[in-house]
Amino acid sequence: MSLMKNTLDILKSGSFDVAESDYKKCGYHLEVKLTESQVRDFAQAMLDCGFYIDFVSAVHVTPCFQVVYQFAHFDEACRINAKAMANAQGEIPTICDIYHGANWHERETHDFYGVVFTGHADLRTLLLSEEDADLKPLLKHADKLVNVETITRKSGGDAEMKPVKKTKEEQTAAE
Amino acid sequence: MSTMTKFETTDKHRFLLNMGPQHPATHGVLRVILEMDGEYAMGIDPVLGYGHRMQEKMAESRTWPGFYPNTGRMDYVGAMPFNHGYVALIERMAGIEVPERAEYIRVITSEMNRIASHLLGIGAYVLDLGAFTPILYAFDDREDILDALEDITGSRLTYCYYRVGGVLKDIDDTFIKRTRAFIENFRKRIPMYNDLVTGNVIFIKRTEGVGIITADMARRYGATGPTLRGSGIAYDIRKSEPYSVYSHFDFDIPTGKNGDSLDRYYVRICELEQSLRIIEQALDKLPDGPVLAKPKRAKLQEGDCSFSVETARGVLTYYLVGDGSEVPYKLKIRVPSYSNLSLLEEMCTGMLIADLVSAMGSLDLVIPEIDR
Amino acid sequence: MNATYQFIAEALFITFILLTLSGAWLAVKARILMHSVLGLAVCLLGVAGLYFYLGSMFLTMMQILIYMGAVCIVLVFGIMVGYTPRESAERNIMSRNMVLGIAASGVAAVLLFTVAIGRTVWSKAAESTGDFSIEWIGKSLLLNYCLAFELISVVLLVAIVGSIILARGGREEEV
Amino acid sequence: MQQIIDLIQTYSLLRMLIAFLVLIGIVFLNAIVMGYLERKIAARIQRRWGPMEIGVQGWLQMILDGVKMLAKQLIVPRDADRFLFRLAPLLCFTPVVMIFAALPFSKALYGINLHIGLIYIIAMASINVFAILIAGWSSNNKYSMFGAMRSVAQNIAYEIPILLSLLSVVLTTASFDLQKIVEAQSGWLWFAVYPNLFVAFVIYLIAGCAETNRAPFDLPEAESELTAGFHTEYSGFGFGLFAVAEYGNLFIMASIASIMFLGGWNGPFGLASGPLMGAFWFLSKVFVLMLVMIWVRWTYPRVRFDQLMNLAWKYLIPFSLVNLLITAFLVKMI
Repeated sequence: MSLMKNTLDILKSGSFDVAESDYKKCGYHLEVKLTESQVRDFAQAMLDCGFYIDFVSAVHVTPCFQVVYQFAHFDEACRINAKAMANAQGEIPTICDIYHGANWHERETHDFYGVVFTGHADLRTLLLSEEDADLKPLLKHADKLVNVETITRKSGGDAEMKPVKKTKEEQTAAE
Repeated sequence: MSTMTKFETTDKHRFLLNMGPQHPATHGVLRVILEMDGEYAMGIDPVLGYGHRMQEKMAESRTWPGFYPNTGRMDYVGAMPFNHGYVALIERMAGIEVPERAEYIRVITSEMNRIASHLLGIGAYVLDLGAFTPILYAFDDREDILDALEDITGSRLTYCYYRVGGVLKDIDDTFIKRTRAFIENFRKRIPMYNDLVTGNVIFIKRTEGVGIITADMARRYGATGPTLRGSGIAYDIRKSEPYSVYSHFDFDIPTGKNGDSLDRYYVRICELEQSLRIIEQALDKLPDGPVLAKPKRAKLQEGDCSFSVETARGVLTYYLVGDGSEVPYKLKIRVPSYSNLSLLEEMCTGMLIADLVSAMGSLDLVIPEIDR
Repeated sequence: MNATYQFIAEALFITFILLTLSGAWLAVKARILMHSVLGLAVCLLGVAGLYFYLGSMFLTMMQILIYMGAVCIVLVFGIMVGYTPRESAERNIMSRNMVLGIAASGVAAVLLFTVAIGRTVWSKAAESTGDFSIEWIGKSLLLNYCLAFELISVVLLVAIVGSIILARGGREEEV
Repeated sequence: MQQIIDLIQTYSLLRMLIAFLVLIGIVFLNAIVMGYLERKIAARIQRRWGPMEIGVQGWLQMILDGVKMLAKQLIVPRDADRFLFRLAPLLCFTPVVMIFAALPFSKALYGINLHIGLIYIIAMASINVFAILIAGWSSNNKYSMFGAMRSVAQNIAYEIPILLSLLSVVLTTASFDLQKIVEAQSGWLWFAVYPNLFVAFVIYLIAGCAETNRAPFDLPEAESELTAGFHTEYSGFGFGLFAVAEYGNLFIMASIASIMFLGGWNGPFGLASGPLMGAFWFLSKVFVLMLVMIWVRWTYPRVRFDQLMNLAWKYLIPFSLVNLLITAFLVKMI
């Protein structure tokens, strides 16, 4: 686990908000919380440590989009999950010139959510067709939209299954 | 899918060539816009989305068990690991223990599916290079696997066999006998593939040194699977983040040296043997017991969770965000071919179109998986 | 019966003449370069027919093999490489070149008629001195007419070298 | 003029017409037989059955396919050069029929005997390239254009070793007359048993494979790169004629090989070769050669274009030139 410790140190010295997390429960080893301005520095640090990019995506919450980056390493088991909040206009700096693979992921995120990756040279639609460019299919409906706190893992929260009482309303809602 | 291309050609020596969406070498509805200078592809712009179904939206609009069938319909060639990733993700999120026999069955079926997928990939690749015969030999072997899997899962291609807490149905003696017979038979066939294809002078001339991927490129683009291992990096989720019961088995990660098409092809051939080894060990050690934990309807807890599995084409990551209800708040599906294909531009710029076909085929793309 | 054969032979002759002339006309008048070359091919085919009419099967075949099978194809190839499919030559009917061309050919025609044709003493063709078999042609080319034969090959060599230089010039210009 | 009159007097117009129709029939028959054989053999190589439904072992399949093709429309793309687009298949097909006229099936069974039969065949075969070019260009499709251009480059390159290797036989027999060449091999001594001519034979076979655009040299129609090359846009009988002409060219290639190197209609071991037996021997040699080419096609991957050109210019042409010189030397010496 030397690699993980190493990375942890490097990230801490770079003044990133990084914490170890329970791999058994959430599937990644390190969790990083970024501010909008830190994204590019963080990506550069990741590349310097030899991580590869797994994906870039976004979650639609209030107040704005939470953009998720995941990195992993070829040599050892070390998966890093980073989250950054986009600014109020839904903008966040691109990392596609650092990690070229992020290009398509960012285009896809732009397709689905409308997150604008500033500095991205080519934000044409990728998966959606051109006439659907304004569709933004993954944006949540107002009554489903939740605050970012709701989807944040509670520290020490139990991982047990909560039994569900089947109520009529819920069933219809699910359908 | 963007109908506009990024190329604004003014050079009169260059012209645009539409490769696809109905082109034999793109294996489905992928379109690649090429800016050609004679037979050289000087600019490459893949256009995706012809088979786009918005799987992630579907995941957000139904309760989590409702998404089972969709998982098998992304990569229709190697659907089992896609099932596996999804059920394992829910299990991880909800903390469900899976009976050991079920895990063994998952490994057996996943590996068989991987062999089937590799066979198709190898066959189709050699077909891209103009040899028609090997794909039919590969289909011959693949048929045995599909028949065996059909008996226990009920489907031949888009499986929906795994359940949260285990598998749908226990395997029987017929299946075990069949699988063992297949292993014995298939061991004898692998040298035949090597004789027919790997040793062929024309094949080597067409693949050696074509489409080289360096470790640095793989890192920047997130290339995984045989595409990565051809470059000499022994990275396999089954070893590095062992899920299910993969840690119980003894197998190697074959790697290439140069990262060219030949290496990627040969890594797949070697992985056939490794998968056979895993299946053999799993059949030997197969424990008794139930195959499905008592099913419960469960709410997904708040917070995020990710799960990565090794599919036939590379790392598949499901990333799920729950908001405490039964419906996933967000499900991101990171598919391997997506990242592998994004390499194409850097890998193939300035290549002959024949080499482009060779390099693209060696990525072993499944387009519906990319489009999701 | 013999008259019928005579008629057929003459009809063939007329056909070949027509082929030659119409091919030549097409070669000059066609707006698309490709059609010009095809016209040239038709014209050359007509010439081959005339050789056939004159009784030399060998020359006929050589005409087809060399002029249609090689020269025309190289021309077509050059056009395909150099022009986009539908590009047609621009024409300016009364350009200066046209005027000059007409003037030059007029002068040439007048000279030809007054000087060359007018002064020639016409006499009956001499009896053929050989049997015109392939052996005879081959021997005369390599013995009696050796110099002419070799000079032709020098001309071809010059043509090849010239085309190579032209092709190289085109490439460098591009870079 | 006298030549034409002589020609008509010798053969008579009606006979010429009938012969021409028969030849067209033979070309189509050849395509049907070869198409069936190719599908059946390919199927056997690939562990499957091939056509089985129509007729015993599916032998009627190709005839029905032909009927289907006849019934289908030749779709002309909107921006194609309509006249040339329709002309190209005919231009591809006609030389094949004309060449068939000059092939000596046996001592007495041939369409027309020319004293320069070999030159005639080569000249006619060169028109084939022209047809492919026109087809590729007039389709107004980039893939077709690619196919056509590749085809030209390939044919120009491979015609040279073909001519050079055939020339060594011509040097040996001092004749372009196919009948005389066959007669020179009567009895045992087929030309392929002489070492120098055997080399020429091998070179001819390789180059012939490329000249007829067969795998592993089927670059003009490489389906994984160029969809279908020069005939991408053709449908119906336009496509059918191309297919028929392809098999016709294959037959011509194999028959020239058997005439020039394998003794044509001479039977092996000095066996009888009358008009009918001769045709039998000739056809069996031709079909054996064609089966070999089918076998190769379904075994090997396709080479890349620059490799193909390298093979021609760097290996086949020098080898055949040297071989020709050696042959010339030997002919002078002996």
